[in-house]
Amino acid sequence: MTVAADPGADPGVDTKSELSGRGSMGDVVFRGIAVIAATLIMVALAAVFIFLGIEGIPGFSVDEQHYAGQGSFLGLVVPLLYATMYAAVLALIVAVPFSVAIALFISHYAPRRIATPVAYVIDLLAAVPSVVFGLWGAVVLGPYLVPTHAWLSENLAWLPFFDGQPSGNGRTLFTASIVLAVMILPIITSICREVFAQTPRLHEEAALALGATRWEMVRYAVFPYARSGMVSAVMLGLGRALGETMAIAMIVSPKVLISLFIIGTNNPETIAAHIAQGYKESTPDRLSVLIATGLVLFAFTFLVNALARWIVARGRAK
Amino acid sequence: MNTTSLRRALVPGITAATLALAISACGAANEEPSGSDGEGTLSGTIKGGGASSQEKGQAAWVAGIQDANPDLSVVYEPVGSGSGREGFITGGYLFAGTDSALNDDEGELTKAKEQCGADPIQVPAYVSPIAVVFNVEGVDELNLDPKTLAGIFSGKITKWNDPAIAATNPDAKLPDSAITPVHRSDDSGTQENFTEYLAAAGGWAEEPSGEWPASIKGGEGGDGTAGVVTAMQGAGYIGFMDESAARENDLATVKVQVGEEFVAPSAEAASKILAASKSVGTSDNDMAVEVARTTTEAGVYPVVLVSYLLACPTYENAEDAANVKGYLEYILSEEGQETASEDAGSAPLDREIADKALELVGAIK
Amino acid sequence: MSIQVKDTSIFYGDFKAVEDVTMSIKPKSVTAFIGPSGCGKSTFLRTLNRMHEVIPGAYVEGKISIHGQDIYGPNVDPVAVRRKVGMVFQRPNPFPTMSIYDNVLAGNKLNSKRIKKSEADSIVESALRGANLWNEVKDRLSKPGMGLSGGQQQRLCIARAIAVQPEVLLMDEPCSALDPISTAAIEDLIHELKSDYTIVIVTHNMQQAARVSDDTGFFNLKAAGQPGHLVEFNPTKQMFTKPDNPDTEAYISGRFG
Amino acid sequence: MSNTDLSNEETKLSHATLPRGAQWLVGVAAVALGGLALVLGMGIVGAAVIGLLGFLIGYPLWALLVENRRSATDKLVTGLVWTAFAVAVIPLIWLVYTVVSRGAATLSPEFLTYSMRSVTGDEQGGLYHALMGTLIVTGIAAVISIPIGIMTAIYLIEYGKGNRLAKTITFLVDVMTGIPSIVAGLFAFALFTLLVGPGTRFGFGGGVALSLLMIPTVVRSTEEMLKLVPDDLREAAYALGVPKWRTITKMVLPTAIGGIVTGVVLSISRVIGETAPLLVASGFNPNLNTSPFEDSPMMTVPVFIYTQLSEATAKGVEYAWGGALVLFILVMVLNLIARIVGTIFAPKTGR
Repeated sequence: MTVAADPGADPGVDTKSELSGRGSMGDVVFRGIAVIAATLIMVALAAVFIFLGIEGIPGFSVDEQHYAGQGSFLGLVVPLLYATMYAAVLALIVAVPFSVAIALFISHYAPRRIATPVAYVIDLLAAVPSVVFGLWGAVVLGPYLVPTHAWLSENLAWLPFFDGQPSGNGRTLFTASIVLAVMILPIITSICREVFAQTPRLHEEAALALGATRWEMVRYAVFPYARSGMVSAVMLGLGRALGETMAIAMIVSPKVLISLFIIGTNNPETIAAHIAQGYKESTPDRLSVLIATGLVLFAFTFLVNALARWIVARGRAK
Repeated sequence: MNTTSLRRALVPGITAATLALAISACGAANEEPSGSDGEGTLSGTIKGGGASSQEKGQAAWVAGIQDANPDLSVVYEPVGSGSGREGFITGGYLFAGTDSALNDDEGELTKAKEQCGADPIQVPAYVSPIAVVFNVEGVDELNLDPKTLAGIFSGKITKWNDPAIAATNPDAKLPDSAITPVHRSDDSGTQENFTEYLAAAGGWAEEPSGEWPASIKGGEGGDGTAGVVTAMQGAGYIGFMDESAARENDLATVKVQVGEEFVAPSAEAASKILAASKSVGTSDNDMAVEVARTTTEAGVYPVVLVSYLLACPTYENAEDAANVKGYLEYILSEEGQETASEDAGSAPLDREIADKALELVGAIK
Repeated sequence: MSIQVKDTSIFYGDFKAVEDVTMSIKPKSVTAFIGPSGCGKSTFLRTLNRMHEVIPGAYVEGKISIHGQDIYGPNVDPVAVRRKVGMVFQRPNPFPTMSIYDNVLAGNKLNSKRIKKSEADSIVESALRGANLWNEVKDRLSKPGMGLSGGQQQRLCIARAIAVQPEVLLMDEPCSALDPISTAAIEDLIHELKSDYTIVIVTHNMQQAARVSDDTGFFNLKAAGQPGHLVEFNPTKQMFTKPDNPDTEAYISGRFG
Repeated sequence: MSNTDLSNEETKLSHATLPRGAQWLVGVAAVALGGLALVLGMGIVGAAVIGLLGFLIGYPLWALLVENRRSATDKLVTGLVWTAFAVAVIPLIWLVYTVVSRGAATLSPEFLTYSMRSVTGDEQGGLYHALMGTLIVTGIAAVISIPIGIMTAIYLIEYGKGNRLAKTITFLVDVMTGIPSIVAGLFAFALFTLLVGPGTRFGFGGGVALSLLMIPTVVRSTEEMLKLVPDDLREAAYALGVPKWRTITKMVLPTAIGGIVTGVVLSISRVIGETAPLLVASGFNPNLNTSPFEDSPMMTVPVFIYTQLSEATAKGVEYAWGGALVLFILVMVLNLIARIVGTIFAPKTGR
């Protein structure tokens, strides 16, 4: 169809209009590219499993000297997995309340003039490299927290977390979980902030019109709306905490063990930190053990994420 | 509209890309060949790798040989002794650095022979004193005997005012506080040599190893030398590291008992150890030694790291052969050993041993 | 351009939204569809240019032909159908990234058709004149389309629709988001456009149907959950004075839910 | 004290309220309390905690006495939100301050233009090689991730709405956001160990590792932006007889381009500081290496920071902070670009 110069021409005259189009090659090709791109993601994830598997499966059954003194792969990976989860949960416990509060601060409490720069700074911090956090945690924060360690061990020793000889330099899981919390805080905050900001104004105004205070408005209009977004924000934070490597490797004095105690000189070692520390100086056998633990970490985060998705989906369905 | 706004999106992108290209087009300011001082004739690139304990020494040697031969590039990847030997055996590395001598426990020696077509050359190249460092309030000097050290690091001696410590330090005001021994949480040649020393001293039940034994309770781990340095901020801590790192970070060092006297770590005292050690080489090309950890000779510091270089006697490619030969000769030369001593704090090789090693390396073709 | 609809039912997956519609829409006239919410009149309107296919799982049974050509026949490209049958939506939706000028030419621009500047200018002018908007915007053609008032935006959308020279113009409650003055302007415009285009309009406003249309179709639901169906299709005058069906009368006189 | 709630609110509109500026009064009292604690020898931190607690308890308590429970709760929460903000900001500012103050001392023209080739002891070196490496590796990651990410998002939003493949992909993208960064590095390392040879570490490997981390964030942010384009606009385009792919490329994408570019730049700034995967996949190299496909390690800024630190020397630590500041500036510039692009391409709505 060509474009006639005069759109006012009587359209009724043009009776031989051709409806069968010149095909939709463009659509087919474009759609094809999109499908291929989407499928590539599946391929990539499968490739991660396959290649880690090829290089890592020999690591399940090598000579026992390569299991860092734990005798077998299971003996090594179970404590590591425990520590990975433990450190991440500790970080979440610290980070989530703060993240939600800061997100609320930015979206609903702070004056615009403050909120925008604060939001910007928080976003910026999401990109601070983990080595810098590690550096700061080990050199600056750890020593600063030594008195706190001593205080906790003196006064809260009835909690298993603090029952024991405190560290003299702050290189503990306690310090690391605070640093980890600071690291994941920007991620959780920025997502929460976005979902809070997306609360329909109508809901908020409806709540205010009913005479609700600001907190009641947040509680009854904002939170219910944002719940699934908040869960996925927390999950993202959990994901980052589970996989965090350098900061923990640099801060914590690690040992392969299962323990609740977090302020001493022997702290449970996480998978990622174990890989990073073992990686530098390693034989091929040891390397395959490390890749195998990496595979386990990947499978584990996969499961955690899948579980989280499932919970979010179920929450939505209700 | 749409085309224009897409075009507008492209403009900054292209600008950024061009800018990046423009910057990367020129080399690093210090890498442009100056052409004046270098007179060496070696050219090309050789790649080696292995023990990270040699990293600083290798950096000094690489700098030295590249300054002398501007057309030569030497790459040393500090990937660890095991991976270094693996790389050497599979031909990925033309030379390798390793903390433990190549042997046939896992068939590595045989494979290396196959790769080289002859007995591989193995020479000591890097000897570095390991300092035992401590941080105890009110204590500036500490003398310890090997057994006590082993007791401290294995967690049997737990208080600073333990009689075993007091015995060798009658004048020190030792506090009644806990000892926290710091070890390396990564696999390290320094640690392997240190535990070898402890094992030789007695009172250490574990097998010497680059990895800290999992069976020892207590203590604290640090990632790399840097990790141990940070850990040493804690009061009541004791640890070990390259003597140069201890000096660099102003940490107090322990004098260890050798014979009747107490010796502080120093390059000079460490360099005497090889001459006192027994050769355990498996071939004429192999200069591996069993370090005399229990020596009682005066002025010798036995807590040292000894690290070796691996090379083939012959290479298929003549340029590679010349480069490896030139580089290894430089490492073993008096100048090379001095350079490493200055930059990395290592102990220069005893000249007698170095000359013997130079003979082996000189035969590379 | 007459439109013939025969035994047409519309489905969303398993759900039958509209059942057995048969009607004949006269060329160059205004046909209005009225009926309660959810009775399928908008859905039906969208099948006239295959816009309902945008929703996955939607399909049509029966036959709809425009000027004798089955628009659901094999080899028929829905894109070509839409070029013949333009559409104006409930809310004015000018393209936010485009100026007024570009909005009018959007049909060409989006298809990457190259046209001469002079030709483009004349298309823009005649389309805007056709939409009674020329005098209001001729001095700010390069300003964003989103900067106009609601009524102006809607007329811009009409201009955009007629710039591709359709033969039929579908309007889905075009005035529901507008104030009375803008509504009057659009109604006037519909009167004028009638001489050139076949117009089908869905409206909630019975007075509007009575004012602008020549024929009226009344859609209704038998019961909640049941598909919508066409109750009556007659000239507007008859519809509003003596409808055939008692339900129609009930709805029009307001005696209906 | 009127203890009313929503259900039996009396018709009178005024009831007892706190005086204007009550929060300032309580604030002053809290500061005084903190000062008292300081005088009693609690230390700065202890005093701050006491003062804060005084405010957090005192203000709602007053509201509870004068107004009602609901108002008190509201005041308590407001106080908590402000406190949380203040407390969380402390480490953030502390960190930024440390990086800037310690890094600034190291920055010099030499530091930015020298590599570490042949640099020993106290000789001047720099991170030029690492900077180039970071640009190249991140560039590779971007070149891989952006098309795949954007096209995937287009598939999910424009084509796959609700079908099984789209649901699977959405799920996998979510899972992918949780891939630990070191696993991405190990994957690239394992992949190229098999494809190229054992122990292969090079720039491209690092790029592949980073793209694995970057793709999901590109997909997610693009998806969000495409969702924001109203369906009205798509329908308007279809109704003009525009095929779907042209609607997407010429109308949907340009409308969303600001947000997409912002998202992409932010995702770059997220991966640019990754250390572990690059340590594993691209290795380290004191020399400038600008050929990402050559089997030779490529230095990057985060790895530079890490290796400088492991030197355990004063100079190493200094260089590490310098590197941290450079990376920080890089990220800040990227964020700034993202913001500017976002505003330039934002759809014009103004009159």
